[in-house]
Amino acid sequence: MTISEIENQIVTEFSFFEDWMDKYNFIIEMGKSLPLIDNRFKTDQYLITGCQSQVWLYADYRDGKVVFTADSDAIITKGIVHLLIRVLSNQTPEDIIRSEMQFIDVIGLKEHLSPTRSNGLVSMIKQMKLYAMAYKIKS
Amino acid sequence: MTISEIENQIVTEFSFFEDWMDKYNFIIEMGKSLPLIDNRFKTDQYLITGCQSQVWLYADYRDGKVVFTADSDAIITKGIVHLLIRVLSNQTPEDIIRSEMQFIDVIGLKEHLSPTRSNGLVSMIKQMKLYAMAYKIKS
Amino acid sequence: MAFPIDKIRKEFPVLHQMVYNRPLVYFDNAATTQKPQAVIDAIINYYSRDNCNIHRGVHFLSQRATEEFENTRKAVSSFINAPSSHEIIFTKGTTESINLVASSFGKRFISKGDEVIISGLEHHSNFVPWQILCNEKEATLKFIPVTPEGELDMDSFRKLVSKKTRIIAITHVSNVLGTILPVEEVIRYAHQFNIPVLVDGAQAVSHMAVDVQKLDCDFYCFSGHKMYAPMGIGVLYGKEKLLEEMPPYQLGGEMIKEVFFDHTTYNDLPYKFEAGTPNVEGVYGLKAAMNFIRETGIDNIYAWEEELLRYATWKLGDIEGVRLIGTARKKTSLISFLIGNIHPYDAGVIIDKMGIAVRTGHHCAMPLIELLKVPGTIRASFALYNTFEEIDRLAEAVIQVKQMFA
Amino acid sequence: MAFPIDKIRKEFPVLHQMVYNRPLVYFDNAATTQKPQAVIDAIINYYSRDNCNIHRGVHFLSQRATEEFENTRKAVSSFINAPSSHEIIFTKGTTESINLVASSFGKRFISKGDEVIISGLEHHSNFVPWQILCNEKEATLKFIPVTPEGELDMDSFRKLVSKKTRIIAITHVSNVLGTILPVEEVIRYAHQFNIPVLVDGAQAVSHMAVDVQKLDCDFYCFSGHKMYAPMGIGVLYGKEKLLEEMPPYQLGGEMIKEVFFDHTTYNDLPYKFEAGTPNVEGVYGLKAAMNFIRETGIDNIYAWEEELLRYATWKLGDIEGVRLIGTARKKTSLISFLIGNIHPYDAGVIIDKMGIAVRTGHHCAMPLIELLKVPGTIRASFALYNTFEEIDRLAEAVIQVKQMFA
Ligand SMILES: Cc1ncc(COP(=O)(O)O)c(C=O)c1O
Ligand SMILES: Cc1ncc(COP(=O)(O)O)c(C=O)c1O
Repeated sequence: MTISEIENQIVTEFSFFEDWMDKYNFIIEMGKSLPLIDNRFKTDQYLITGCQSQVWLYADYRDGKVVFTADSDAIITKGIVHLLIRVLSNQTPEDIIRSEMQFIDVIGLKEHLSPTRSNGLVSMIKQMKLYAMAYKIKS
Repeated sequence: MTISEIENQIVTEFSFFEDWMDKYNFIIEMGKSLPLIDNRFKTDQYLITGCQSQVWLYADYRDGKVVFTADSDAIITKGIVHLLIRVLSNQTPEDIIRSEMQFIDVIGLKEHLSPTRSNGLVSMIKQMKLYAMAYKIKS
Repeated sequence: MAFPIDKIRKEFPVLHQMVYNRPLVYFDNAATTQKPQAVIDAIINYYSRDNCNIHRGVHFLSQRATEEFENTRKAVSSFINAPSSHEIIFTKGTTESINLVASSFGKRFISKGDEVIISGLEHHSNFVPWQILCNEKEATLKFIPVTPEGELDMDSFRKLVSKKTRIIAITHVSNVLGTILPVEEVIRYAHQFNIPVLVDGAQAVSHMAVDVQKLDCDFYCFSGHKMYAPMGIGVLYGKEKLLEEMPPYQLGGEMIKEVFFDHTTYNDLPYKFEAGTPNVEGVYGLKAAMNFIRETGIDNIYAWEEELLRYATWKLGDIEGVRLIGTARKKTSLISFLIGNIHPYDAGVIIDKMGIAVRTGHHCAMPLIELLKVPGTIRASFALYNTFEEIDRLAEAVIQVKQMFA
Repeated sequence: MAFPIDKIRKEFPVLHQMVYNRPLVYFDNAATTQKPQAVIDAIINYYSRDNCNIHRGVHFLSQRATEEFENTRKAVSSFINAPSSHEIIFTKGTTESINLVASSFGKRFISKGDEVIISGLEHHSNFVPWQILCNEKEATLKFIPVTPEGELDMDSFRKLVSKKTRIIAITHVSNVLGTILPVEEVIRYAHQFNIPVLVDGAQAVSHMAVDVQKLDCDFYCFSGHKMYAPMGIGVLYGKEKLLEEMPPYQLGGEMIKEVFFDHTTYNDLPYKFEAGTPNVEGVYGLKAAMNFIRETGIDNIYAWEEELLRYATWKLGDIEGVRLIGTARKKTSLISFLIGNIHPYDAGVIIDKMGIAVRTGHHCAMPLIELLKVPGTIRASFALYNTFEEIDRLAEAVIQVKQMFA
């Protein structure tokens, strides 16, 4: 699926939720089901520090596509990380670089991506794009 | 005359003025007629710096009384200096130290003695009392 | 007399708003307090009538505002019972007050090999300035250890003090745990060796009566915005003798007496330490805030807040899985806690959605958080306008959090 | 389009009051400007709705205020056309902005034997920090001479620049004479030798369009309170490359990334230079002030003030015995003068009694006053709300002064 197809899918999923609590319960579930990053990569080298929650991010390159895995110490952060990975993992570097990820706003989670949330997510997206750029140059 | 007699006299003089302009004209005249300080004493040693106008003050001690002479580069300051000297010169150190000079307030010139007026008058009064104290100790 | 909580709440316009369709509960008072209408009115009045640059102006507005400004300095000195108003320096906040002392006292009194003592409970603002000063001067920074309850380890403190100690800087109240430190005892001990003590009063002044002469502290620092006054205004109290010996900090404006091409002479205290156009608005607001506190009565405030603390401690402590962080005997109305193994950020997001403003994280005290071996805390800090019902709402939110992350 | 002066005056509540039974004429705008209702309303709104401590809070209020705070940073960068918003640092005013650079740039880049150049026209705030820095570092402070008209002597300037010059700090507009300095020319020359230039914009930003990219200055400093914004807020613009290399100034709060017992790492730009709780209220007010200026149009303001200046110059210049101090070709709307041999303090007292606020004295620029060989000046400085009728009133007051001291 393309990035925008996945984005649409997520928007549809979220459209079923009536209130914030259902939405957050879903995010928490997403957090719990995030495919865990290989323990080898849960080191300082792959750590993105937010001041409240931390994110570990690893990127691999397979068949012209970037594959991300990640983890976080906070579940909600992890849930959103999972959403981001669903959208951006297994995409080409070009598509990742071009992506704007409007869906975050549409499903009402914009505040988590505010540079001031200090949960590491903004830096994480920046880092994902940097990986994509690096792999684009390499290939 | 005692200090409070002179104060009363000045209050009476000022009671004749109908508006601020007459009052200030009078102060300006007082400024012009201030008996000048001996030029010998118009040196840095006798200078009291306000940030806008400056005051030179000299004190002599004769027959148990302190005699002040002074000058300023601004006429209005000089006028008020003249009033202060009328009140405090030729008085005993004790009386000078005790004086509160309420008349300044009564005649409506209080603002000139505000510590923020930067015209040197506040420091001048402090200096006059210091002279009085010094002469009291000496005698 | 019953505490007039309804009347007081009416005076704070911020409190009367909905957040996510619920009435706002504001429990982030240790970060900044809300402002009563009297403070807002003082600002409006200032800008609608008195606004001008003060001190050197001869004109009417300047005269009027200068008088109010200097009267407020006197009011501050009676608020903390300082011996004289020229020992009161207006700054932009606690951080600046401490930086001023670290820089200026440091220049004059700290050299290679000297020692500075702070505690493990300090806010970064009373930590990093001393750390950097010590680095620059090749001096040593020492830390008073903290007990598991969150109190100062006084025995260790006494052992830390040495002939090389030049200054001790400690907080009056911990912003993470609420612990009220035994500053009087620290000061008495330090003064036996003629060591001056700086007290960071940011978390104290809105909660309890502060008497700098009784404490006998050498410096006392606080922020207006944490005591119902506007932002951008703070206070440094310092003993005249020390302030006189210290070089100025920032340069320019009213702090100058005369400038020549080759040198400059400085104004007297307190102006020597007040560079640039002062925040006259902030000073007007500070005065209104002090009046508000005085009229309410600091002892009444203390009593009300103590009840809030007791209730919250009981209510939250009663929820299974809630762990209270910091259990000192003497505390202000602040409670730090964790819910099971739930990350404070996760808890904070959900509590926020329930219309309650708490703070989560390290509260600008990373070394303490490290000592406590927690990933941060959830902190609810109370002010005089908070209520028992609001604490009930927090307890509900905590239970909700537990359920969601079960 | 005619300048909507009546509408504008209505927006400034301070102007509508009597002083000594006369309508106030406020000509002390170079000291501080009055605030439009929109700025006062922004403050009321802030404290009645949004007030909180920003950046690290997860809760709703904090989120909302942080967004507005950071949006204002962007608005400031477009106001002065800075390349990016992280080059905008909020300070408490021009004096602090300059002290920050002198201290921090000084630590990193100034050593023994180096030279710093400023001009003879500087306000103490852009004079004393460099003087003290040079003293401490055993560097030399050099002065660009001023012509009798009050302009920079550019030939001498070029000769002053040497291989040892590390920084040049000059004002954009003289606060005593109104001279607009050829800062672009100074910067172009300095940059040939890779010397950075700091511009003190305190007297510029409310009067004319400022474009830091066009100027290509390395630092630009200004105060909110001189551009219709609240007190206690100011700006430092700095080029990223330099700011990155400079050590932090004050320590504590948001400027920190991580603190350990043995060391500290700092946050990125601009936070690295913003220690302590920022003045969020001031930032809200600054935004309203910039909006006000934008809506009025800085070019319209410039045009109106230029007419005021021309009229005042003609009107006062026409009074026998009045001596205008500073006759540069390019000036902002400010006029310094003396009346015969009458002391400025004397004149100021009488002008005040006539309900007119002017400033008298050395205007915090003693070295310039010394150069000009005057005991100070009387300064009338205009803002966008001043009128021709008010200038007539000043002229009457001047004639009154002449008569009284004749
Ligand atoms: C040219 C100039 N520079 C600096 C300053 C200092 O500004 P502030 O007092 O707002 O820090 C002023 C105003 O007083 C000024 O006119
Ligand atoms: C104990 C303590 N010290 C210092 C500070 C710093 O105060 P401010 O940010 O107002 O400068 C704070 C508040 O953040 C604090 O809680």
